Amino acid sequence: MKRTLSFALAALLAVSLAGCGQSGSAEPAATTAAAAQETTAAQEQAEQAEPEATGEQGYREHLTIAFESQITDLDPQGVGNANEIHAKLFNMTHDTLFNYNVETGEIDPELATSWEWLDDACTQLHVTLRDDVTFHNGNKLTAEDVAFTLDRVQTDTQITDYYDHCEILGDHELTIVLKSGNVDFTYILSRPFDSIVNKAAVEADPDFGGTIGTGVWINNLDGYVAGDRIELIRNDNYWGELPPTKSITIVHIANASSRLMALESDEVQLIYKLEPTEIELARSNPDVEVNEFATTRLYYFAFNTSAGPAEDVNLRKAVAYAINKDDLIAAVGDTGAEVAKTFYGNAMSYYTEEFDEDITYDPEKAKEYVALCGNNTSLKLMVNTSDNIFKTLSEVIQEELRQVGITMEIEEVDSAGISANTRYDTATHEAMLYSIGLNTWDSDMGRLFSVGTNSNKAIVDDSRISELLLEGSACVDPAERGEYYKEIQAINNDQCYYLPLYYCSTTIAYHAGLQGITINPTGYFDYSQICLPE
Amino acid sequence: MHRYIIKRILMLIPVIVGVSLLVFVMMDMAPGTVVDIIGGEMSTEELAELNHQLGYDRSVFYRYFLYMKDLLHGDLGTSFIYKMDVWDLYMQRLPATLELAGASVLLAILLSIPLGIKAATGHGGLTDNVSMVAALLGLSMPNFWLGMMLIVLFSNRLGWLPSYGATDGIKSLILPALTIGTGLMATLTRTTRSSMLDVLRADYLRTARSKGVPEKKVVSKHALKNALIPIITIIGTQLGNAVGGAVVTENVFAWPGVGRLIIDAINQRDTTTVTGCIIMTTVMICVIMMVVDIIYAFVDPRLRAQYASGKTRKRAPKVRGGEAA
Amino acid sequence: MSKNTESVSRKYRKRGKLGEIWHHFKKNKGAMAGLIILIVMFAVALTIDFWLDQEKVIGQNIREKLQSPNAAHWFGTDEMGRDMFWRVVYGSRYSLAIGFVAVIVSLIVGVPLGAAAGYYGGKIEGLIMRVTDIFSAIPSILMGVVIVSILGGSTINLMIAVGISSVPNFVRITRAAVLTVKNEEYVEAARALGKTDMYIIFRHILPNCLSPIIVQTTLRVASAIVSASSLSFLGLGIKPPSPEWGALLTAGKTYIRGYSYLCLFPGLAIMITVLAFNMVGDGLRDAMDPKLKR
Amino acid sequence: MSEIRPKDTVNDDSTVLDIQNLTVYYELEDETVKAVNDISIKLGKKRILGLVGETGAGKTSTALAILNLLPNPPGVIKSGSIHVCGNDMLNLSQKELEEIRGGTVSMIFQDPMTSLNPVYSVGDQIAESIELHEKCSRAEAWDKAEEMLELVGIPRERIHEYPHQFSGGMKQRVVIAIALACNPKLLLADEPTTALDVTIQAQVLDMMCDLKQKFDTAMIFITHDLGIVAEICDEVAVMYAGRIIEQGTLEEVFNSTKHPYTEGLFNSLPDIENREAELHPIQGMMPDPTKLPEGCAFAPRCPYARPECISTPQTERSFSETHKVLCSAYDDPSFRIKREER
Repeated sequence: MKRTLSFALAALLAVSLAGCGQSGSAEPAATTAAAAQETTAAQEQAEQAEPEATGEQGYREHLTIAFESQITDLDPQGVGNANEIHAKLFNMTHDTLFNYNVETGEIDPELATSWEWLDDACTQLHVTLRDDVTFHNGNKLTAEDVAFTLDRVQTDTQITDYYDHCEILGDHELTIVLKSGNVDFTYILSRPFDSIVNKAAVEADPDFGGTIGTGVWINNLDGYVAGDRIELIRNDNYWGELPPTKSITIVHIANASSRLMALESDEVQLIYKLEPTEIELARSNPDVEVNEFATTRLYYFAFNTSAGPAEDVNLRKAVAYAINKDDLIAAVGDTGAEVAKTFYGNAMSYYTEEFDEDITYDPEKAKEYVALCGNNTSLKLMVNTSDNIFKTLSEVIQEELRQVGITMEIEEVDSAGISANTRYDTATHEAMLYSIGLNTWDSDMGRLFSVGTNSNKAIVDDSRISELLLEGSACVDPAERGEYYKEIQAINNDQCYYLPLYYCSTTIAYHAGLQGITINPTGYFDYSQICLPE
Repeated sequence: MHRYIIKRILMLIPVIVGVSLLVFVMMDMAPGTVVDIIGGEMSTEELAELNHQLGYDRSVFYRYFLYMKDLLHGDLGTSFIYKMDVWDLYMQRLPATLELAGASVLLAILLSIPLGIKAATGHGGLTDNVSMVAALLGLSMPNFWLGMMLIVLFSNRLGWLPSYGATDGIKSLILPALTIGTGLMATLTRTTRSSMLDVLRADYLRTARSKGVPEKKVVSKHALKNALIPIITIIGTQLGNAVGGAVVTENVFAWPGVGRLIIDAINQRDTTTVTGCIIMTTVMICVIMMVVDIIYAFVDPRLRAQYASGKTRKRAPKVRGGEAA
Repeated sequence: MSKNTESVSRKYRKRGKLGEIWHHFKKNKGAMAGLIILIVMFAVALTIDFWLDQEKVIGQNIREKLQSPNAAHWFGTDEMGRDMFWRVVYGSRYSLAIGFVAVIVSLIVGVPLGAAAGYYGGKIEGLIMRVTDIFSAIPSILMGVVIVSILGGSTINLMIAVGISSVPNFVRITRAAVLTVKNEEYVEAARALGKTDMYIIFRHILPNCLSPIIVQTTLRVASAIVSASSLSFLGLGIKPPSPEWGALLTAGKTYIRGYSYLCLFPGLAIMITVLAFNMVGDGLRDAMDPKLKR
Repeated sequence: MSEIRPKDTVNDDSTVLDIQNLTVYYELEDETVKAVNDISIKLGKKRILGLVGETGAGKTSTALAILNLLPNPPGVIKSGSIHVCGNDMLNLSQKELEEIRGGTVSMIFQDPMTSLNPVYSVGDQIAESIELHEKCSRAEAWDKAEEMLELVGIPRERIHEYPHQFSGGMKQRVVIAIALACNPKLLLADEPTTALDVTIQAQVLDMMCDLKQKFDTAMIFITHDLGIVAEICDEVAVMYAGRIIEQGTLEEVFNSTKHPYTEGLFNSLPDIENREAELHPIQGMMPDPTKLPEGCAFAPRCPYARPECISTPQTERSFSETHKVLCSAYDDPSFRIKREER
């Protein structure tokens, strides 16, 4: 049933970055197949070089990673932590049933050894678990824990919209029953937020029981300072491969420049997200390796299509034609970014060139549409102040719209403010800039259109799109699904609910020689195997 | 003294009630609630459910009432963001805050008081002029800017000191302590100087000199002890401010202190955390002020007499000299 | 010395109060330097729209971005290729305006409250002072953060936030000053003549409390500028593309590793302005209070 | 006014205080206050000199100059010499000065309210002086301090109390105890009773006289109260605008007043015996000490003044070995002031 992955995705593959420091790191590691091969080769090298628990090569015992935002919750199913940052932690401390293989785009076994859909409509998933897995507290992993975990998910529409219940067939065997079919459900379950927790532990300690997982790393709660630092200790009883590193500290350094400085002074060994302007600087430092790669995080401009001036499709189109996406990327300085024509970047399947020329930068055309708007030519743009990129984008867009005769006022609010003002049922914004971390599976962009949810920032209630989304999820035939998703793209380009701007690239930088990072364009990196030879 | 302390503590209660109400109301006025932060992609129904769970479907006063009921039992509430007791959260951050506050105040005391005395006794001289210009500069520097510049210089360009966090013991304390300490030092030097200048003209110093007390002792014994009250006041206030969290500096240095916690909590509309931390800060400041008052009593027998009669100090002794922002 | 004050008081009669203050003020070199800096800044801030092309300040030129200071761009250029020198110069408008308006806000709120508390005493005083205590129990920067969160980020709101958070200061200072003059004979006399409280407060009491208030005002403008830039720094600032100094610093901090000049100059600008205000404030204080004359 | 009778002149060779041509200026930024102008005083053992004059006449400056304690800046001793028991006060090292202050000379200041350090107990302040000068242990010093306290009429139990616990008169007693603690040869009493109310004034004065007898101290008694002078002083010096305009034994100055200003002072006293009598205050004000005339500073107010008084420098005129007057009116041998004619 699985699709082939596009070539570009292969380029972003999991990298074990041992060798590429000498040659590869000076170039954007991004987008060619050659680069992909090189990194894969490097990975193989690294694997060969890795000594099997002998002391031939020394490794640093302790590593520190700096995150750009704070981790507020150590529990994978905690409310409100379904984001990249938390994903990175859960990848280290917990395991999921399935592993999404970035290279192949397929689902690999993790805690589940085998699985199959019991019906064509994809509503019953039979799963067999490993029988050699123990939690950090010593309890064995059983089907009970899996059922408990899935039952625990309360506030994640991707699960709750589909998941019904589990039938436990044995200690290590169960069937997951869905309310309606979803081909992508195994993919969804590969997200770190659906990591399996221990039923007994959670029931004994509802506050921190969820921090106990089966992963390589154990949360050391004594060293935990909420929002600031997390101490991890290696789980020597781990069922899989163990890294030579003994302990890891994760700290929160909000400012990108500070992160880089901390890396350069070897206070931390791995950072995520460099300021675009500082990438060259970092590269010029021989002690630092930098890797830049494309992601599936989409920056978009959303209109409030349910009320206000942007109800007028002409205004929306005028804005769409007035925006020069290349300029935006240049202003942000994100050299690895890729212009988004629709929700499917060329890193994803169902990307077609069909829509490439649909909406392009064309001020004249924009002015024509402005003429159709009458007096309705002013727009308030709500911008999240907590991210500089939004500020920059808004400034450039403001200028571009001014050129075609649209006055745009920028309204700065903080994260809570923007959420509160753009709730589906009580939205007050006229337009906003936002970003969404899309997953690589096809149905994921449905989040943008899901009626009644907070991720629907354009407040779209388009019955045709909803219908197409449902049909797409339940459709096993790739070609047919492709048609559904193509139609959704066409509708959006016609109606301009959302203006996809670009897919950002991102960077990690690390102490030269650091190995074992598994990159994922979704940002759900796996750092659990990192180590630094000395 | 006991009566005085009890009175002081009783006076704290209305302040706590008022402060927590103020925080609740203000946080309620800010757009969005904690539900908006944690309910990123939830559906309308799920949001409604969460709103109900956390009491956001009722008025702010209802939530305040519930909070106060818990507070009566000594419970500072639970953070919806960090999923922890606010007390535990606060206690996680307090050591770093105290460390930083203590270090910067100590730095200021060790440098500023001798310098201020020197400036006052050599009034109009070189030390006086140089230290006053330096103090004015220190007072005028936005400390986040100073912090950033210090990081660039000492940790990036020179690589001597760590740039973030509280991980490296004394070494990581130096830069943030210096950042906060600069403003403190400036204020304290100015206060010491002007207080000493006031005292140095006092008649009783003339009396002391006429007794043949050596000039050094006139300054260190007779003048200093009298000049101490405003100095102690400033130290107490500054320590109080620092314990409340040197918000900006903590931000610059990614210092795991209370101030950064409160800012993060405000941004995430974590009302219980904000309220709890501010209540704790108020209590801490009250304790510091109580200690300051007790020190006053040691320094000045007149105040000792006042406390003994159970009266609280009416006003802080007059303080001159600019205050750091 | 007694002779000192004697001759000083003689001079008072000769020159009049303002003249006396000016006489002392102008002898203070630091204060004069501060005053000159401020006058220049004001002149620039008020007239800049007439002689500077706005385009220089907000016009983007991506090709010239992030240039280090050079002959063409004295302070370098920012991430959008805008000339930092002109942005910093233009930013004086915002920072001065914020400083002043914020302090005016706190004056308007704080002085009447403080005067009422000091004049009436009793329950009114108790109430006002308790509320002041409560407000000042919240560190002012946090207060600012909350207020900006409530009102949303804009220049006006920043001014209000900074202003409100320094109200307790003015309440305290005014009250203390009022308490010292409240029982003076001329106030008693006015009361005996049956003047209204309002009349007495505004006509007799406040004019005699002016010096501490004026001094505090000058010093507060300085700290308001710092507070505002701190708030900006915490990301609660002014709308783009306004080159307010705090906003420039915030933008610059993202580039501090490689382009620290982006932070250096706005920071220096803040420092010099605040320094000037502090020097003038110190000078005024010394000049207004002859017994404190150093 | 109480009866004036000549006191027995103790003729002792040893001069305790010898001031020659002392001039003290306060040099302010833009002007100079000429506080003391060319004065000379000589004082023998056990003698009491009353230094009389209006506020601002330079009395306190003179006293401070003796201790070399003028606030500097702005106070400067421009010229002259001061010897106390043979020590050249103006040329001693700081250490020697400190030994003399409080030991050989001590001073009682005008305002007892501010003269005591509020943060130390009175015992501490008395004992400090003793400890410094008598080279004794702390305990001995405190014993002595207790004695001193008792001597000035304060119960010794109060030694641990602080200044704020004493009344004004009590404080002045403490100040006196401090000054007398080390049996000084010379005591400078700067209006020690002015701040006190009349009944206490009398007590304190009595006490000081007793103490003087006990310790054989010479004293400069600064006051503007002529009654007190008459009661306790042996010699009198009258100061006006920084100059001593008349100087002599008590008898000479009181009974054969020569200077018009001194006369003015007497005239402005109320006459207890004749309540109906009008007061005759001196007209006008003290001149601006920054702008003293070349000649007589009193001339503008002087009923006998002639035009040249104000422009020509005055010369000293001796009427006896001890009685000296600074008034050029006596160039005219027939000149008599009214008081003398009476």
